[in-house]
Amino acid sequence: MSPTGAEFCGLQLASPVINASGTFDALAALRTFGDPVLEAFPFAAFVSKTVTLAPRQGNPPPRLWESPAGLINSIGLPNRGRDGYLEHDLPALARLPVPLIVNVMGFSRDEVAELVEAFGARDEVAALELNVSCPNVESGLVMGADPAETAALVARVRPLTAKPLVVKLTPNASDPAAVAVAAQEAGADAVSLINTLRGMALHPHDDRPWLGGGTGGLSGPAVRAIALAQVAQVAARVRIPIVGMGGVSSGHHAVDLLRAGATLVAVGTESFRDPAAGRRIAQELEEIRNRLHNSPPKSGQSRPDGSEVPANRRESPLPASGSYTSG
Amino acid sequence: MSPTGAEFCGLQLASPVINASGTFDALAALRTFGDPVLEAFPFAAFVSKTVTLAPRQGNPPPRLWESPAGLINSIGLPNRGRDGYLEHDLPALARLPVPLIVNVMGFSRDEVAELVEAFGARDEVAALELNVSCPNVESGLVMGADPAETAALVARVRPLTAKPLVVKLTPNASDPAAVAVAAQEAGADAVSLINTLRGMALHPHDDRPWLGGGTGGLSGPAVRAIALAQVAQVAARVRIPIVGMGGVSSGHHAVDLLRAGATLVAVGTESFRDPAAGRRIAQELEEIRNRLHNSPPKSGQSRPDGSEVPANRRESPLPASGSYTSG
Amino acid sequence: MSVPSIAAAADPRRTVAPFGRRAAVVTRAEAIGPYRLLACADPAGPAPRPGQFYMLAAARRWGGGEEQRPFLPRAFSYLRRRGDELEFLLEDVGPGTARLAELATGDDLWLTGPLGVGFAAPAPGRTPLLVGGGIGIVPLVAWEDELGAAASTLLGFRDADHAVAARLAREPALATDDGSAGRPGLVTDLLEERLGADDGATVYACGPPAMLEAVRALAARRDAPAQLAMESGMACGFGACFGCVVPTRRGFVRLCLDGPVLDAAQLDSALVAGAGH
Amino acid sequence: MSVPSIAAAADPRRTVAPFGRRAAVVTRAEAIGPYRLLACADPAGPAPRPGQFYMLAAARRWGGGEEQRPFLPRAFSYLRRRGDELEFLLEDVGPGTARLAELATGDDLWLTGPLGVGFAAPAPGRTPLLVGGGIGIVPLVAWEDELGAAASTLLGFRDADHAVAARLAREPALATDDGSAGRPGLVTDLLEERLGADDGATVYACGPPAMLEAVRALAARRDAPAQLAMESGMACGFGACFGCVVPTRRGFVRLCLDGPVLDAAQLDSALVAGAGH
Ligand SMILES: Cc1cc2nc3c(=O)[nH]c(=O)nc-3n(C[C@H](O)[C@H](O)[C@H](O)COP(=O)(O)OP(=O)(O)OC[C@H]3O[C@@H](n4cnc5c(N)ncnc54)[C@H](O)[C@@H]3O)c2cc1C
Ligand SMILES: Cc1cc2nc3c(=O)[nH]c(=O)nc-3n(C[C@H](O)[C@H](O)[C@H](O)COP(=O)(O)OP(=O)(O)OC[C@H]3O[C@@H](n4cnc5c(N)ncnc54)[C@H](O)[C@@H]3O)c2cc1C
Ligand SMILES: Cc1cc2nc3c(=O)[nH]c(=O)nc-3n(C[C@H](O)[C@H](O)[C@H](O)COP(=O)(O)O)c2cc1C
Ligand SMILES: Cc1cc2nc3c(=O)[nH]c(=O)nc-3n(C[C@H](O)[C@H](O)[C@H](O)COP(=O)(O)O)c2cc1C
Ligand code: FES
Ligand code: FES
Repeated sequence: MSPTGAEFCGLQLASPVINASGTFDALAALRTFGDPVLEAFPFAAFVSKTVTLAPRQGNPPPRLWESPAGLINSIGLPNRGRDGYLEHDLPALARLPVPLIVNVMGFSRDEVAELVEAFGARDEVAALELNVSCPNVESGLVMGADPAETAALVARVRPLTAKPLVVKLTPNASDPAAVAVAAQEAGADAVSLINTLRGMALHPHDDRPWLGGGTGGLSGPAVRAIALAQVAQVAARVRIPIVGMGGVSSGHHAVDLLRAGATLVAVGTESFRDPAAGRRIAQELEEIRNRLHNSPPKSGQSRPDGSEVPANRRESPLPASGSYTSG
Repeated sequence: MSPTGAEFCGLQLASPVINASGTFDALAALRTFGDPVLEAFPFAAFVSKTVTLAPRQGNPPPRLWESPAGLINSIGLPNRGRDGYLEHDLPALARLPVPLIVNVMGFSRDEVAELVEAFGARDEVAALELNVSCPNVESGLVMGADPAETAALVARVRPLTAKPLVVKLTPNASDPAAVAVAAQEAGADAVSLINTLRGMALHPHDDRPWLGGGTGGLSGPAVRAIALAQVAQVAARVRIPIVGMGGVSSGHHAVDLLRAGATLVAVGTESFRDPAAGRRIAQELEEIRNRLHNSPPKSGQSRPDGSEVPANRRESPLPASGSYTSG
Repeated sequence: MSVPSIAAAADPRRTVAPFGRRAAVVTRAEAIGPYRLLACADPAGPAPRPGQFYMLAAARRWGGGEEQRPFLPRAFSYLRRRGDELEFLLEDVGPGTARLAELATGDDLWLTGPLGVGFAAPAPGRTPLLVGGGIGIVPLVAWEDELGAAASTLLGFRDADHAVAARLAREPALATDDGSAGRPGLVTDLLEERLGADDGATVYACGPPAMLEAVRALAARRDAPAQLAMESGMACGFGACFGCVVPTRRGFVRLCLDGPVLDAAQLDSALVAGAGH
Repeated sequence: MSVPSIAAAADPRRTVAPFGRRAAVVTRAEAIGPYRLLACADPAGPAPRPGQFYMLAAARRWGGGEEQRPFLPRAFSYLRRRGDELEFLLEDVGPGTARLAELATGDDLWLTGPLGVGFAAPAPGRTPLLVGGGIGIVPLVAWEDELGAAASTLLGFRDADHAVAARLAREPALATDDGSAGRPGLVTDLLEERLGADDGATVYACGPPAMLEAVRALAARRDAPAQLAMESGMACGFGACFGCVVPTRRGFVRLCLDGPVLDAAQLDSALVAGAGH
């Protein structure tokens, strides 16, 4: 594997940087930018937008609200459904130069099972990401917020495919690390986090929510600190690899997530600002790792006029579970 | 009550705007700015920094990290403890021109009980805010993230005082509204939310966390959309009044929280940018409410060059529990 | 949800964009009435098709305005392209347009584009009739440049001050709400007269939602083919976010990918929730 | 955690600030070597005490820099105050100082202050010895203005370019790391010599943490009273957040409230985690 490459669940990737589901459409990019998208694909693997069993139109507009240093989206998972994806998207994605990870979501364990079975059987599909940030209509619980629900789901689908199963956690949970442990114990090959944080905006002129879907999900730089904390806490409690995401817009942010325990980093909202952000961030990440490789962090001797790193070094280890008190 | 005033748990307040615990120190402000602080106190009630049973020094520095459109703090609840507060702060706060709400936190129900008993008995104290964003060292669970823990705590302290009990919720929970319902059913007079979201930052030059306390709490504009969504969801499931907070930096943000169902609004991080922010925001809020009072929102007829509000009106009601799907 | 085929033959309404965002230096920034003309050097960019748009952001200080905005890039049709110089016309309506309006010669822009699908030529024998409302003039100027004398243009503005922008078009018929320039009244009044007199027109319209809806309804009544250059809330501009959808008779379509110019006959209404001001 | 009594008699080291932030117009903005001098009109502000500081932010576009920063105001000692004009000297080290360094005459600032507790006069019979490292010169200039000829000043800079700022002080003894101006070496070398020769001095020092620590240790060895104008991460600047604490022999103290000038004898070390660059 090249020095800049990354190994993940048996997949050899050219870099640790992949896209976050729902924030890059390879087929639409091909129409907009042409073949260079494939010749210089900006991600080391391509994660599909969530596919559900039945086709969905998605939420009525508006679906976007710009939040301070972030974005709230209430897209509503528009997609062609399992059969539409199999028939239309998979053939068109055959030219993809990187492994394809299909993200699926079901409103019951049976629905997820059908999706895993269908996509697990296809050679084009390298791995599956289970989006558990949605309500289980039968139990009413958000699957990904409850360790038992998540364990039951993973146990249900694990036998259906030998392909890597990545469980994508929701940050809207009391203890995401407990959900990660449950997923691991039930046979998940990896976990990915964070999905968006539940958020809302009101119409500037009256009382109704702006977003057609009512509430939506917050992403972008505003959530980066939350993602870093959750990745660190999950890393302290599971041994399976982690895909870290949430507000990554530079190689420096990617390094932070890797340091916190992630094996791969996903870029989402930043691609809206810079369509080739994935490639830029992978390059920046490589430059930082080369610099670190050649000159380990200075011990911090300080010059009289403070032009260097302060001499005082605190060696407090990364806390397993953040002794977090508010204020 | 003056038209701009607000009634809350029996307290008549001059405006709906109070401070968020731990973000304004009346005694320090008095030393820095002198008597004008009392003559034009920027809040309709003063909420103390969290008081714990034993004195606490707080976390080692650094305690602050500037995040995109926000702040991560890991202060660590420094305070003089129950006896220190009774002996030192209460007498000094006698000159306070507004009701005093003491925020308390304990690491077990017994500790909280001792605090509630001590402060509930003091005439200077108008109400108590229970900060349940901290771990119950006996159960290991974060009290405020678990409905049963919260119910047990409120049930334990309710009989100890007739004064209003406000339960301050943590946003780091799967279902904050369920915790609010549990607090209500156990006898809480009101709930306040949101506290800070767990976040972390790494040192720019090496792998350790920047904050002495490891992880910290994120606040400021970055969390405003999260606060609005959680206040709306709690408002849909409880009948007791709500204090809404999280990233409020203008009257417009205060109006949004009131529209989402809050009775009072608290201002925290913005006071660091503008020490008299509370007063400014209360004035801006009053101007907006006067404007609304005089001219109800236009029905949205649009002029040819679109200089007015778009004609299309969506009347989707505010969803009780946001049919939130990520993406 | 049916989708146009992917590997369609090169669409004459679309120039494929270089992949990614690129830096472009502002060469000219001047006022045109209350609007702001912004020209930049785009040597790396191909020639766009009229009706296509770009996603723009200031390379420095894109943020720190009202509510810490802007954060996402903003969508702008191109006004004109002369050699390597690309021109935009902005209406300052919020923190994004306000920040762009501050830019001066020598400042850097981030530019992605040309994006989307522009105008389709009128069917043989039909005369192009361009109808603009306020800032909606922008893509029509580009289209006029290409159509030449065959096109006639109707423009509506709020007042004489805004109508200063009319000079960007060749010989437009003009209407203003307050009558301070050209005919008093709405541009859709001019359109109604013109369509009455000439039933061989293909209408090309751009402007605020309410005006586009009036044009759509009028064209439908007069059975005149019409293409509407529309607006909706956009985050990416290249089909990645699914945020910009508008409802059509074939279901939701991504305006940035299958538009922004849409066939009016495919629409029940040109009013898009969250678009316009 | 012992706390100084609240209603202390008026403290000569502190001027109480007007409550709240106030707008101030930039009257002058010029370079002094690599530093930036920023003067603003502060008619509403009282006369500050040397060593006190202000919290500053640009009134417009405070944000949108690197990592969407700055967000919180930044702390600056005042350099001088002449009539209503308040002067600051900035070293561009990050997005906050960079944004302030962009300000020109006529731009608006948000200003809160004067804050904290400044220098205390030397005990009778002791001579004031001012020791500055780099940008640490700032509060010493204000103190020199008040002490007049009684004070002697030692300044250390990285190089001759930074040492240009030495002209703000009256007749400083100068040292530069690279020897390109004044004595080659550290300002603490000059201090060591001076303290050797004159044991009646009270030291007033300001500069990066490592330098202050060297001064603290030297003064302790020579049993010379010393006051250190320190730095720590600040969010509010007026005692509200508890973010700026530094460890002292009496426990953590809020530097913005009980400092920024602290008695060196109260410190085990002048190195504050998270301070400096
Ligand atoms: C294809 C296309 C072409 C365009 N061409 C041009 C052009 O040539 N010239 C031109 O001037 N404009 C053009 N526009 C419109 C331009 O993109 C918008 O005016 C601009 O994006 C507004 O951004 P802003 O920050 O200035 O204003 P905003 O504050 O974004 O206000 C614009 C509207 O967005 C909504 N809104 C308000 N706050 C928010 C928020 N926080 N998040 C999301 N939405 C919000 C409101 O409806 C508001 O009226 C075009 C738009 C499209 C889609
Ligand atoms: C009492 C006092 C007086 C001062 N007087 C002066 C003066 O007269 N002139 C002057 O130039 N400076 C002065 N300073 C220092 C000045 O306040 C800082 O240089 C300034 O706040 C740096 O802000 P910045 O955004 O430019 O740089 P930052 O990016 O904030 O960098 C400054 C340091 O903060 C830390 N840091 C980096 N990123 C972050 C982050 N995201 N969140 C929090 N911390 C971070 C790092 O240690 C970095 O080296 C004074 C400071 C104090 C406390
Ligand atoms: C520096 C700081 C200290 C805080 N201390 C406390 C505290 O002691 N007790 C508490 O309940 N909340 C504390 N909070 C949380 C605030 O009360 C408030 O819930 C949160 O910051 C969200 O509001 P804001 O975005 O307006 O700051 C603190 C917040 C900050 C930024
Ligand atoms: C517009 C939009 C659409 C998204 N759609 C999906 C989706 O379909 N499935 C999913 O698992 N996550 C979805 N996400 C969440 C992202 O994959 C990612 O977890 C989140 O945005 C945080 O990363 P970021 O801050 O880099 O965007 C979406 C995010 C955005 C902004
Ligand atoms: S703007 Fe993102 S899909 Fe159209
Ligand atoms: S900076 Fe907030 S208490 Fe000192």
